[in-house]
Amino acid sequence: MILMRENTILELYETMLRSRCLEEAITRLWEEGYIFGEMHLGIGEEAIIAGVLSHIIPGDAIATDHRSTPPFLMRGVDPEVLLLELLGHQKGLCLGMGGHMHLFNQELLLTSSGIVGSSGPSAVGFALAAKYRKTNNIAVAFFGEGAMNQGMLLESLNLAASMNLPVLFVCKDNNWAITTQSNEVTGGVLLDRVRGFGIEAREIDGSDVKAVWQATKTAIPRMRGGKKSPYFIQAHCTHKEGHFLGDPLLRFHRAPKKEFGAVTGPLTKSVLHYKGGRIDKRIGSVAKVLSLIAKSRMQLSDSKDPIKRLEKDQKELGKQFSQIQLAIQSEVDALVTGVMNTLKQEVAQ
Amino acid sequence: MILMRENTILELYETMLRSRCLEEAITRLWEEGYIFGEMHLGIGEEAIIAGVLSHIIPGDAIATDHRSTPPFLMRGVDPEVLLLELLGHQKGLCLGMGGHMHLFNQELLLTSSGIVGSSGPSAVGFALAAKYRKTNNIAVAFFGEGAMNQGMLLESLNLAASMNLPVLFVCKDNNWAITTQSNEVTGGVLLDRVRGFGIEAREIDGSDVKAVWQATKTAIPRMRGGKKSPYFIQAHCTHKEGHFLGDPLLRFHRAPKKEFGAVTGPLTKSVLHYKGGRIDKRIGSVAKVLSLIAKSRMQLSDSKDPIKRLEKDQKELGKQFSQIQLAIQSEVDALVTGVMNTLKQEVAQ
Amino acid sequence: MRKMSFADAIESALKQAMSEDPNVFLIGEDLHTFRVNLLAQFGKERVQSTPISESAFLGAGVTAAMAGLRPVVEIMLIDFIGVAIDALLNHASKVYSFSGGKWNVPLVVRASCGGGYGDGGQHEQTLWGWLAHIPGLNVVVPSNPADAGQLMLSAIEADHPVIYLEHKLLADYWLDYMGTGGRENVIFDVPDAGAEGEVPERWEPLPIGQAICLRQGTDLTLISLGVSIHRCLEVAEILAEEDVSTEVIDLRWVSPLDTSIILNSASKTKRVIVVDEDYLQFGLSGEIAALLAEGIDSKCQFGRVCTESTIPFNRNLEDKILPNVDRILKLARGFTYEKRK
Amino acid sequence: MRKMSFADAIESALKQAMSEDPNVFLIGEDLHTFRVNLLAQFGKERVQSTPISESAFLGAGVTAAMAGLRPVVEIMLIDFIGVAIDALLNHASKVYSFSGGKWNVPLVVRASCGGGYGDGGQHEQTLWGWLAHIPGLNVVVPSNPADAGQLMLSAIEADHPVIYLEHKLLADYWLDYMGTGGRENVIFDVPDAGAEGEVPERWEPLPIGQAICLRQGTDLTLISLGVSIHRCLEVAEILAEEDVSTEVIDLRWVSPLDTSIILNSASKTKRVIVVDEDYLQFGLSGEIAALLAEGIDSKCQFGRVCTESTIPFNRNLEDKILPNVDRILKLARGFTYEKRK
Ligand SMILES: Cc1ncc(C[n+]2csc(CCOP(=O)(O)OP(=O)(O)O)c2C)c(N)n1
Ligand SMILES: Cc1ncc(C[n+]2csc(CCOP(=O)(O)OP(=O)(O)O)c2C)c(N)n1
Ligand SMILES: [Mg+2]
Ligand SMILES: [Mg+2]
Repeated sequence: MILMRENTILELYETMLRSRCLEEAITRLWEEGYIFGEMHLGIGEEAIIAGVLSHIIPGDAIATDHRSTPPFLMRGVDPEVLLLELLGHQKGLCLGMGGHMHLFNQELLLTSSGIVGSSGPSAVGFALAAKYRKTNNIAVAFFGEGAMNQGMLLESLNLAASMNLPVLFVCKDNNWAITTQSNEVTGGVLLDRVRGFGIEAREIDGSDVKAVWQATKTAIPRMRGGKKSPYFIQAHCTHKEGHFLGDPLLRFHRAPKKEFGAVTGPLTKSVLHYKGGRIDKRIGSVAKVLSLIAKSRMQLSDSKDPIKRLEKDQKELGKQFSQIQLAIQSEVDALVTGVMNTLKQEVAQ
Repeated sequence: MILMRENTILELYETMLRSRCLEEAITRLWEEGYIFGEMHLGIGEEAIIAGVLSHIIPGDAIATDHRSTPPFLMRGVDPEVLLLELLGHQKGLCLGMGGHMHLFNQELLLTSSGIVGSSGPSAVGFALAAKYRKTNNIAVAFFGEGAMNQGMLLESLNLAASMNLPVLFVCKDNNWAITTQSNEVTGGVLLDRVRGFGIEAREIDGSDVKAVWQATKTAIPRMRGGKKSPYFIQAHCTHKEGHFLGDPLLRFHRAPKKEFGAVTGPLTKSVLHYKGGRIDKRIGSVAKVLSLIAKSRMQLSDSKDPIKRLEKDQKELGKQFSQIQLAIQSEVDALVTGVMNTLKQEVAQ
Repeated sequence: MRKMSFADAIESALKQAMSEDPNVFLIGEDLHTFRVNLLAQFGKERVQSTPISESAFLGAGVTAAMAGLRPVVEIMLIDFIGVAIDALLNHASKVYSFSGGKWNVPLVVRASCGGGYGDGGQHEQTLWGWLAHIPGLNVVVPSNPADAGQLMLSAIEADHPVIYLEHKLLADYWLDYMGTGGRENVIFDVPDAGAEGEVPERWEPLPIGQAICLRQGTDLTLISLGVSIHRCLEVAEILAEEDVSTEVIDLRWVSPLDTSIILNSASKTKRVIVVDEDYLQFGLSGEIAALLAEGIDSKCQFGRVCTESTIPFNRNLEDKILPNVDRILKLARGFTYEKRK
Repeated sequence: MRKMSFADAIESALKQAMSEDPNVFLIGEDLHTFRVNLLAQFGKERVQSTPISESAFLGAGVTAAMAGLRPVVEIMLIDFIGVAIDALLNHASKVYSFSGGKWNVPLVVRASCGGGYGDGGQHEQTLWGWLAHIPGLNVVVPSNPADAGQLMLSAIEADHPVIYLEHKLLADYWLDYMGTGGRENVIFDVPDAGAEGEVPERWEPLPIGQAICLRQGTDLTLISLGVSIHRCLEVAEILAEEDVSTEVIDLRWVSPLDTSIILNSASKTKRVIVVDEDYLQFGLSGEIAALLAEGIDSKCQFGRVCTESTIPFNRNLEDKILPNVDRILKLARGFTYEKRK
């Protein structure tokens, strides 16, 4: 066990918090209608991203999935151009052409994609390039547990293993894939599956940034040297905001009257329709869905919030934490106000 | 251990031999230029196919790969229409439209495909249909070990496992995928990989028809009842004819002068070219390829021939075997002569 | 006649089909919530949820259909077909031919498609012309509730693979899911007549490959489908005031194409604009040009308004590159009309 | 000038490119044997063999290119792209646009294509028009050794994804591998001028998107590429005897299309036949029709000879459904030529 220095903890806290504050601001902007389309947040994943990225060196590459804002931010992309991109602005990271699921940064070798599972092959390609050039760089793939059933990701595990490529596969496991409980559609045990490809794999609590930091602190440097080989981390986490902003399952909890009202009519009609399956099966099906909605509520809980958790675990740093909080919150507030003012001016012109 | 009756052994022998004789005839017809395109044989796989298929009942479905002739024959397709199909004749199984990689038979629920890995999803679909209809039928997927790195096959393992579908996955492992030694491009151990998907898996010697018969004799009935779930068999085998008829690796052994003559010129030039990689690496690469060619020779050996093996193991049945041999050989000869005569008459007209 | 939303019409037609034919079932990701009403009525054997394994479950759908079932396989967004298209390219489309015409694949692939709500280039494609390039596949794209329900029946009853594409601007729950997210302050250009409309009391299939003329005209033919058909109708109204009489044809089916309706209209108007949300090059608009070139003796004025590049995230840019009223109008006004000379 | 086979020309160009740019490397299945000469010269870092995992290694090729390398990813047969096309459809083709034009993907995808040797419908497709439908991808199809080598250089030097398709009837080792298998008693209709020919001493890239006029004529334009171009040249010879002067254009690039050469020739001859081994519908032939309709003022006679269905296994049927001299001739003879009137 490597001891973490206080500084490191504070840095991680700051990093995670900045990401959180920015995504909270994004939430407001989305709710106000300034951000279009789907908006998947990384809220709840900050410990995983921050813990992994703290061991990243120049030249390493990161392939992310649809929750790309936190890794882009934490890897060093200017929060302003990031925010402008999500707003579709031509001064954004990608001139407003990409949006949050299609963020790219060539200097930092950062990619994202809205196609589930594609970060696997993407990271493999970066690792291949690093090996080809005989650097000691690695590539990281971030993806969810739902992606573990996508063929190209499975293929990429084998490709990395059989070609001895320095890929760190990071599975951010919240056990949800949109409205599906992943354990119900996934055979076997994920870690066994990964080890079956000849890849070393380890499970950690992804809400504990120290655990993530420590696990990768040993794993990543090992991947850089000598016989390069992939490594796999399954890090458990929750998404307070559900699958994406406006998640219909969570809406049931937030505005139960409105949402249930819209749904129960057709649902009752369907259950009672004179044609259809056996009535006990029908009721069973509906019960299942209702229990799913109930379960989705658990995501709202703070108990697995990585930031709250760090605050609790490191009570003795409370004072420093508060200072950081103040600083970050005002930093992000200023950023958002600035950006939105510019935007409004532009519109006014 | 279930005891095999003598009758069963004789039946298996007959089945395997008929397939062998037919494919030997196909070899001649191909060599004579009557069959077009690639021609992948199942010679060497007969024990696997025969062993598995002896436990198949009406309504079961079989999805095969590019080595489709033996399973089609052994499942009961008329050898004449099969042969006519390979010859591209309009009286063939598929009116000459399919050819050996695209054989289909609706009555027997038999499919084939030239796309590596596709028999996995195909078998899953048949098993899904069986479960949907609440029959006790199963579906079998035949594929090679090379296909175990193809995403859709990996996905289909998970799909069968998570949906509890009665799919028997049969991996005919000859450790070759065209000119690639599969163990060199495959991470981990195949059985572990499969078990990692939550599927029971077992390894057997695919040249031993009794082993195959026995393994599936217990596994298949179990899949039919109660909680339906998939099962996986890794059955080792060799392909005497290499990847396909005219396999270039094997041609080196069969006509070494001719083949080496054509290749060594450009090869030496490349090794000695003043531009390129470090010379030791170049020579290393060529050495690797030469050793590959050398290794490919092993396929020519009879030691893993399932038919020879059965004859050796069951010496006491020698007399019956010879009788069967005579009968099958003349049956197939008559068939081929008949078909070819008709063909020649048609051409003459 | 009853009124229904586009999405309800599809659901209603599926209810009818599933009630009447026990072989019809649905399979795809998240169906237990996305198709919760059908689940409630028919139970989970008929509405099956899957892992994120499109190539496995689409491939499985092909053989399930070959086994005699009538699967409706859902690919959430047609953009995701990229991970699974082998099942269509090399299997579903070819089994009938390979088997010498002896084995059918009565498969329906259902997916949402189309843009106009700011989701970017990997989530807003239509790809219908791309899919239709493969012989052996039919592709259908309804533009209003009545067609949506009827064409779903046509797709289910067809004995060969049909890809059924529902546009996200027409299907309200998709738009809520992907675009609005419960917000009341974002508005998209949803064509009313496409999102809601009268539907028959009982669903009957429409003939495969039959287009419909939605507006008669003599000077110009606009050929389109999906959401864009509503843009065309709007353009026709405007052009009417400019004394251009516009005919508007809703193809409904990309494949098979209704050649005769196209040729008849073009022979009459001698001016054709194809408005196609799919990519411009090597697709539907070109195919129609070829039909005209082969089938009409005199020269037709021809133009096309299509998507010419990867769809940008920025909403303004997006609206500009998708077929829109302005682009169609501009092209149409650039044509020469005899009576004006 | 030296003489070379089509296959040797590609290898020779690759040798030159790999000698001069250490970033160029090859990756794909069985390359240690299929590209043994390149392996022998450059070692296994530059010639990497993979498992049968097209979607993983093609996807990896995309990011390897984004990291600044110049990968040539081999998909053995273009038919197999179905299992991996997401990497092209949603990634390789779109990164440049998504990144706001800041990040290039200098990827080459090399694959064999085409039929005429009896391998059936899953192994003989060309799919070039299908691939070209996706904005952001270029597709190139050489028809002779000189072009094969030069266009390989063009593909490697391009800063965006290029799909390079080599026809199996032209590349002798493919034909030996898949068709002949060392036999001397099977013969295929290999066009001599395509399989072997003069090549430059040193390989230089040809301009991207530049077609070439292989034969001048005034009455009829045949537009084609790949093997079919040789069928067209044969037809032109025959038609010459019938007093029809035929122009033959080898497109080389499906995308970008050389619009001006097409329009210039068509304006002159007023008769165009597209001969395209890819599928007829929603593809290259239609795109050319659209270009003509948009770009030429008077009516052109237009026809197309393409593959209209899944390719049958039976050799006779196969030869009939692939574009061939008879089909082209029949169509060309059906056109009306003024001087004959
Ligand atoms: C190939 C593909 N299939 C389906 C989708 C739709 N989709 C987007 S996110 C998602 C769930 C992903 O689950 P997981 O990988 O666990 O990530 P999470 O959202 O939980 O972080 C799905 C199914 C997609 N984008 N791509
Ligand atoms: C998707 C796909 N990729 C590549 C090929 C080319 N190919 C045909 S057979 C084969 C090797 C298959 O190896 P294996 O599965 O072990 O079967 P075997 O031939 O050894 O029986 C390959 C790579 C193909 N047909 N399909
Ligand atoms: Mg998840
Ligand atoms: Mg093998």
